[in-house]
Amino acid sequence: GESSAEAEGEGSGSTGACAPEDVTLVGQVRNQTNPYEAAWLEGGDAFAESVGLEQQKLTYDGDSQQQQEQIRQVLASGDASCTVINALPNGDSDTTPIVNAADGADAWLVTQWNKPADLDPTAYDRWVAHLTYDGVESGYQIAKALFEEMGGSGGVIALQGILDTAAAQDRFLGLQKALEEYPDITLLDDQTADFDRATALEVTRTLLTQHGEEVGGIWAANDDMALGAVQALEAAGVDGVAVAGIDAVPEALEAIADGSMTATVSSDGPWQGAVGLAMGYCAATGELDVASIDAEDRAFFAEQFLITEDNVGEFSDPQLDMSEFDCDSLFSRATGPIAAS
Amino acid sequence: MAGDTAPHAPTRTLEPAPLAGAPAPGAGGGNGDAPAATSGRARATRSADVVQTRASLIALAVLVVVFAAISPQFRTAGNLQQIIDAAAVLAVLATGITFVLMLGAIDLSLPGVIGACAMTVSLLVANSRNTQDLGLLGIALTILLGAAFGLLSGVLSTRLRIPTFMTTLGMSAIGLGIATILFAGVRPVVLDESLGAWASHRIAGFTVMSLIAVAAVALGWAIQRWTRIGRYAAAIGGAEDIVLLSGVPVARYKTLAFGVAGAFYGLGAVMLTARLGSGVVEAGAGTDFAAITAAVIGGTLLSGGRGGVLQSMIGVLALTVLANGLILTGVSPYVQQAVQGVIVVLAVAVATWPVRRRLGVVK
Amino acid sequence: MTETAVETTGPRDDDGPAPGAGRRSRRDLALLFMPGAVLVLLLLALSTRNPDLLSPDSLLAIADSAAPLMVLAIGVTVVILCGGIDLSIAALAALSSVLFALWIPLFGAAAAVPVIAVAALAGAVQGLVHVKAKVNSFIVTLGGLALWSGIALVISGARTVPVTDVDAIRWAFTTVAGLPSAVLIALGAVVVLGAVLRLTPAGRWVRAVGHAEQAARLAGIPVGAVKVAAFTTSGACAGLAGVLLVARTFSGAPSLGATLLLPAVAAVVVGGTAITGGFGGIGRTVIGALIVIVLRVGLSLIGVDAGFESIIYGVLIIGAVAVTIDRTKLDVLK
Amino acid sequence: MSNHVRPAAATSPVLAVRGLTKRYPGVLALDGMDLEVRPREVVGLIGENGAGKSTLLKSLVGLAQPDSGSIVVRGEEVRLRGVAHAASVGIGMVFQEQSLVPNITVAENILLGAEGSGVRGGLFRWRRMAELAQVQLDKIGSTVSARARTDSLTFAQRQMVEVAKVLALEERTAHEPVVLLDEPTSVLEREEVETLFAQVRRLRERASVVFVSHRLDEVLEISDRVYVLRNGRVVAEVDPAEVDATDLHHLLIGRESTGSHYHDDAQQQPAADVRLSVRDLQTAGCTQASFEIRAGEVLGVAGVQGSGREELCRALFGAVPGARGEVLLDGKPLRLDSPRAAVLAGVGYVPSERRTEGVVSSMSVTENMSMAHVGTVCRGPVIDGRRERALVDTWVRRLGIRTPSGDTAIGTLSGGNQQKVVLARWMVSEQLRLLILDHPTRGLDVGAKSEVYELIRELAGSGCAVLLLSDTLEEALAMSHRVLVMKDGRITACLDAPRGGKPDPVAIMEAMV
Ligand SMILES: Nc1ncnc2c1ncn2[C@@H]1O[C@H](COP(=O)(O)OP(=O)(O)OP(=O)(O)O)[C@@H](O)[C@H]1O
Ligand SMILES: Nc1ncnc2c1ncn2[C@@H]1O[C@H](COP(=O)(O)OP(=O)(O)OP(=O)(O)O)[C@@H](O)[C@H]1O
Ligand SMILES: [Mg+2]
Ligand SMILES: [Mg+2]
Repeated sequence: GESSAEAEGEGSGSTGACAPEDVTLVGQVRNQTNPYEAAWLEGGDAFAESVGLEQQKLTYDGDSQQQQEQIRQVLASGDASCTVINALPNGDSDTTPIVNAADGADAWLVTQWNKPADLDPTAYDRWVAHLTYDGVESGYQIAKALFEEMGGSGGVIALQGILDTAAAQDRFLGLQKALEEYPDITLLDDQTADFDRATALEVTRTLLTQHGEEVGGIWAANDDMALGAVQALEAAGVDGVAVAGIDAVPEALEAIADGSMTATVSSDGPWQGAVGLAMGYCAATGELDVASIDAEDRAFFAEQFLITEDNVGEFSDPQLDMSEFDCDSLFSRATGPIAAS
Repeated sequence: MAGDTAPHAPTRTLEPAPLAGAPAPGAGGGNGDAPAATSGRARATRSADVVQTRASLIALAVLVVVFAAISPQFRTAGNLQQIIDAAAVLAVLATGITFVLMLGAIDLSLPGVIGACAMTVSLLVANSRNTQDLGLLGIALTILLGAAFGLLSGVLSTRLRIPTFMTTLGMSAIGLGIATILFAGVRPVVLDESLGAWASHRIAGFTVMSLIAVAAVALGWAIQRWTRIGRYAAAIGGAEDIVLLSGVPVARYKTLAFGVAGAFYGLGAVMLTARLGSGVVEAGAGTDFAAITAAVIGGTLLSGGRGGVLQSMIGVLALTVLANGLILTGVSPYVQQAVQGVIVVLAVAVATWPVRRRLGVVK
Repeated sequence: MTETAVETTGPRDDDGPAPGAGRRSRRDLALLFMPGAVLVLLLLALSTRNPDLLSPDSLLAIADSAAPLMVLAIGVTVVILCGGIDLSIAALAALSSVLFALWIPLFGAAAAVPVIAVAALAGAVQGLVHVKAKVNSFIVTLGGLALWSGIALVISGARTVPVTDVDAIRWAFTTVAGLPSAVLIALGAVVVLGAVLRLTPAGRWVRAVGHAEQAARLAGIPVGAVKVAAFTTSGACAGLAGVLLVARTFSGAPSLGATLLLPAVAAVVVGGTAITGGFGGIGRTVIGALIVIVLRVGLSLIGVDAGFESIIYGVLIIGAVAVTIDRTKLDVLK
Repeated sequence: MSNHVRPAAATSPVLAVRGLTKRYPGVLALDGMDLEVRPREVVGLIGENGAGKSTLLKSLVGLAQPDSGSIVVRGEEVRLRGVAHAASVGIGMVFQEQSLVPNITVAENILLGAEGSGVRGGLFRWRRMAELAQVQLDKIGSTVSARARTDSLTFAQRQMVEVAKVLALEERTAHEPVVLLDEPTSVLEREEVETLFAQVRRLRERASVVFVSHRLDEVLEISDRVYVLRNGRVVAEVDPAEVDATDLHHLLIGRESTGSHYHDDAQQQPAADVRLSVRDLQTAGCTQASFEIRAGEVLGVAGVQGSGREELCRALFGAVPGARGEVLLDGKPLRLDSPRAAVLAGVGYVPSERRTEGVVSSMSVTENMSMAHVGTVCRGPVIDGRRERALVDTWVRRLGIRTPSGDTAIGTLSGGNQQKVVLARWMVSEQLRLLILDHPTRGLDVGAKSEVYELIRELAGSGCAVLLLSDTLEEALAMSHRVLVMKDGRITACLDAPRGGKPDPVAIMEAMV
């Protein structure tokens, strides 16, 4: 690890000394209206229950300002040194203020998915870790699965996510990487559908009119858009177009099971919801010394799983394995440090 | 004094009089934005009305011609079907909101109402979450739920005398809350085949949904033309205080207009659900602004009393053609939104330019 | 005949026996303080579930959270007062945040000045289109919303633009005498704008235009200029809000603050300003912004499920408006 | 002329008002009012501005709730809850063109809220609607099409529709209706007044009418009985056959009318220098107008409705888009594209439409008065509250404006007082060089009218040029030094009207039509 962690520790060290019952667990996601984030919060609940606590669930409706306001308010109410926050920052830009606010209030923090590249957890005492998934990798994996399904040749259309998010950009990079490996596949068009199902439906329908028969596959940056595309194909009465997405929402799994989708990638929402709280909880109670965590694990890519027809059965009813949240096995899913981009 | 012997006297009736004119109380509210009421000024307003509708049509035609010229795909019959299909939901929503806009009120409750109705319908018809299988009855109940939301917005606005901006904004939050509770973490997938067929089955090249939308719009137009709800909504938008002075129970008819609007939102939610294949809480996100924009582009003014269901449809088509055309002509996704915004303003500005001087107060 | 209408649209007098002049003004007074009372009541009610909410730190955090919203809301108040609406404020704030982040390397802390100037210019352009082409302000600013966010997306390369020189924005996120500087900046904007509206003819002009545009025009009030100025002010406030947002997130982003539009307009209405124009003011909006923020954050902290939270928010915000608005000032309810 | 055949005095009244009292903040609008209306008679109601006439009528249709006293309809005391309730007991009010919805058809307007068989099974039957409305229109012999959109009608046509609408009351009650007319003639030309009076006489065959007007001759002409109101009370009940306008005038304002109504003796010779010179002014409704006004001169403009005189005036004030022409004010060109520029150049304009164009009704008297020349009460950019109050107090006193205070919303004042505030708005400026008055005495009582005339004289005396569009030809002749006559958008004559040598109205009428 960088030495800065130790150097900056002034009184509030990197090891907590909270009694387990004094710990406050806070899980914050965008909203509870999609399966992925709902599952995340459930994972958090399961972990909290396993240590005899309750998770305070915050949702901010995809509204950065509201997220900041909530964080500020959680931290402003009294002593926050035993507060653990497992947050999903709305965008890269939202991570810095969350980290600063938590740091200022001596709260324990785990962030997921979004972080500016130059912001490093090792520079902080109580920002336990940032975990995310390699978007390039997920975009690449589903692209490959898609191309294979298409027999290695044909035209694809891409549905991008919200353009100014890292997730959308990385996943698209992954697609491009795969395209290089498959010279017979052509990218017919790429459009944004804002990670949104209804938008994806409209965009896909329009693109189908434009490219008609040429379309052999649809690459979507998330499952919602993939499902919208599936719906559009059905409405247009088009058969034999392969569709792939990312997130492994239950409907996508069903779609893979019945063959209307080809692949998706699972990040395991329940695990994310639980592991973030577990990291903070272990740190707060002193069982995990943040300073001694391997620097590579302070900001890491977590393992993700490509789901296709072959293995979809294993994922359809995810169960949390509580042993993964023991204080000494928290980083078992780390696949490597986040590459500085 | 100057020329008594004009070759011909001023044509007093041929041309609409400009703003200046005889005594003219804007008959409506104190803001003076109600349609002016002198003969001269009124004629101006009315012709502005006609010109505006015609201009919206021209703007639509121009969009179609430009896109058709640039993009061969745009010209295909398949794309025409696609445009109609894509416009279906917005058409139904815009029909609903037109009733509210005619009153001079506004409705921001669509995201919530649609969210709640989408969850409701997906849980009432055959679905993956429970054992309900009400079929058509479920759809009818959902439309009723939409109407109930509308009525509640109307009651709250008229009885508590709160601006509709606020009641409907609050109602949207309430609807989203209900939707979230119904969602309970698992999206109900619609298994009902007949509902699924709305989006996939085609009759004469058009999806069932498009035909339902056409029927709904026709129904909306009929309500507007032949029922008290529709006619009074227009009158209330024209001059609410006067309608009140005539002894019409204004609050009741405003509430009913909101109820009708809500029913259309309910139907819109059913259509969205059929299209998406499952109950989605955020199905209605952004539909409020889309529906209002469509209505306004068509010439249904926010100040009330002007426009109508058919005018709003011009706007719906214009917006749909624009979205479709921008994709087909290959405009970069990064600038599509900006281009769309500019075109909307330009279209309205160009449409009103010839009559701008006669428009009087524009809010 | 003219009088007939005045009388019939005048204050409703159906509340029983005639209120004496004294009682009437007490009612006015009550209405004046109602938004404040609602705010206090809300805080007290929420604190029964979460007592920490009333701690000084917590209250300051609420004020701090409210700062950007407040700045946005006072700007749009001016537009609403003169009878229009500005839907572009949040998008303009986002664009400003991007510009600010991009320009800090060039201008340092002073980048705020050109940013606010550009935002004001954007507002002025919208105002001019509205006035000259007579396009409904709803449409103009809706187009503006799309355009400004599109521009923000393009110039930021659709990415978050980090602020490299944090010292250049420190002035906007430190504390001065125990108060967050953002709160002081917001209050400064409130005081300046409030003073202009209260002490100079500008305030009357704005209200006159909002109440009766035609009468205002014929009294020689420069109606077009007043409207353009209102949109310019709104734009400038959006610019300042964008700057404050950057100081909060240390970066500018094309979607930063984009969700603040409806809360900002809600703040105006909850404060008691008539959405139809003419009646209301900056002070009311300040309280309105605080009410909205307390509702937004307070509710999520008292530990109810997201669904119920949203329902309670909807009910409370309708309830808040029901008690804060002065119905005698709304001739016709829209 | 009506022949004043009284119905038998014994007939019991259809409508009686006993001790009616209504208080507004700071004002006692009705102070124990007593009066009655008998079957088939026309009751005239006169009184100064603010005497309580409108308040009384509003109480009678349930729009104002009296604080005490009773309203007795056909022997039964009622507490009227609103217009619909009043209609159900047979009382209806003509609010003038104010009460037609512009964007719907004539038929809908006439039947609004009481479509009867025009709506069956919840659906409008448009043909039936038209028939039903036509019945009402036929009653008054109107040729308006029931299917026309209301805002396409002319002003006079709409007035007729209004009357037809009130007559539709008959269909709804078993009784003969009581029709209340609040100042229906104040915006009408003489010809239209005649038409209206014909309707009223016809109406008397089947209804009772209450008629309010500030034009005493009209009241005498049409009424069977006249009540004189002052300060919310009936101060006299007179038989029109036994009094003349002078007597009424005396009763009305409580003192002898002082000399000439128009203050003829105060008319002074205008200065020689040209204040305003207009060459070839051109608008859509007014062509090639050329004329001059000298400083201190009152120039009257006569013409029938639609002659373009109003447009001419508005064009000079910069309120008509697209107006062209060479207009010099004191030798300097005057911009025709903005009222603002006109105001800054020293032009003032009092519009005829007080409610929507003259005042901002929910703003205070003070704000309305200082609106145009707020600069005069500013210190730097800041309004000096004390100076402003002083100025307003001065003018309130000088013009005798009746208002509880300067902070009162102007909309609650009576029409006359509102008008005085609008006049004061222009008079506060020292630089006022041209004042354009469009029907400045519309809706004013005789006392207030006389005061306004005096003000006009005073203004002219101080060197201000005045362009005057009058309610009546008589007024135009009496007040002006010269009279322009317009017809179909053109100036057809310009007549000198010196003191003592006023031209013959007949000559002017000829040029007008
Ligand atoms: N809604 C109101 N609020 C407060 N004061 C009012 C209101 N309506 C009328 N008044 C006051 O009541 C008094 C009587 O007014 P009213 O309108 O009945 O007079 P009027 O006889 O009709 O006068 P005019 O001839 O000018 O029409 C006036 O002093 C007026 O200012
Ligand atoms: N473009 C036009 N072509 C023909 N006639 C027009 C045109 N514009 C206006 N007019 C007519 O010119 C007239 C101008 O009317 P205006 O109100 O100025 O008359 P007025 O003499 O002032 O009436 P009043 O004396 O009753 O106020 C209107 O009646 C209108 O119909
Ligand atoms: Mg006229
Ligand atoms: Mg009156």
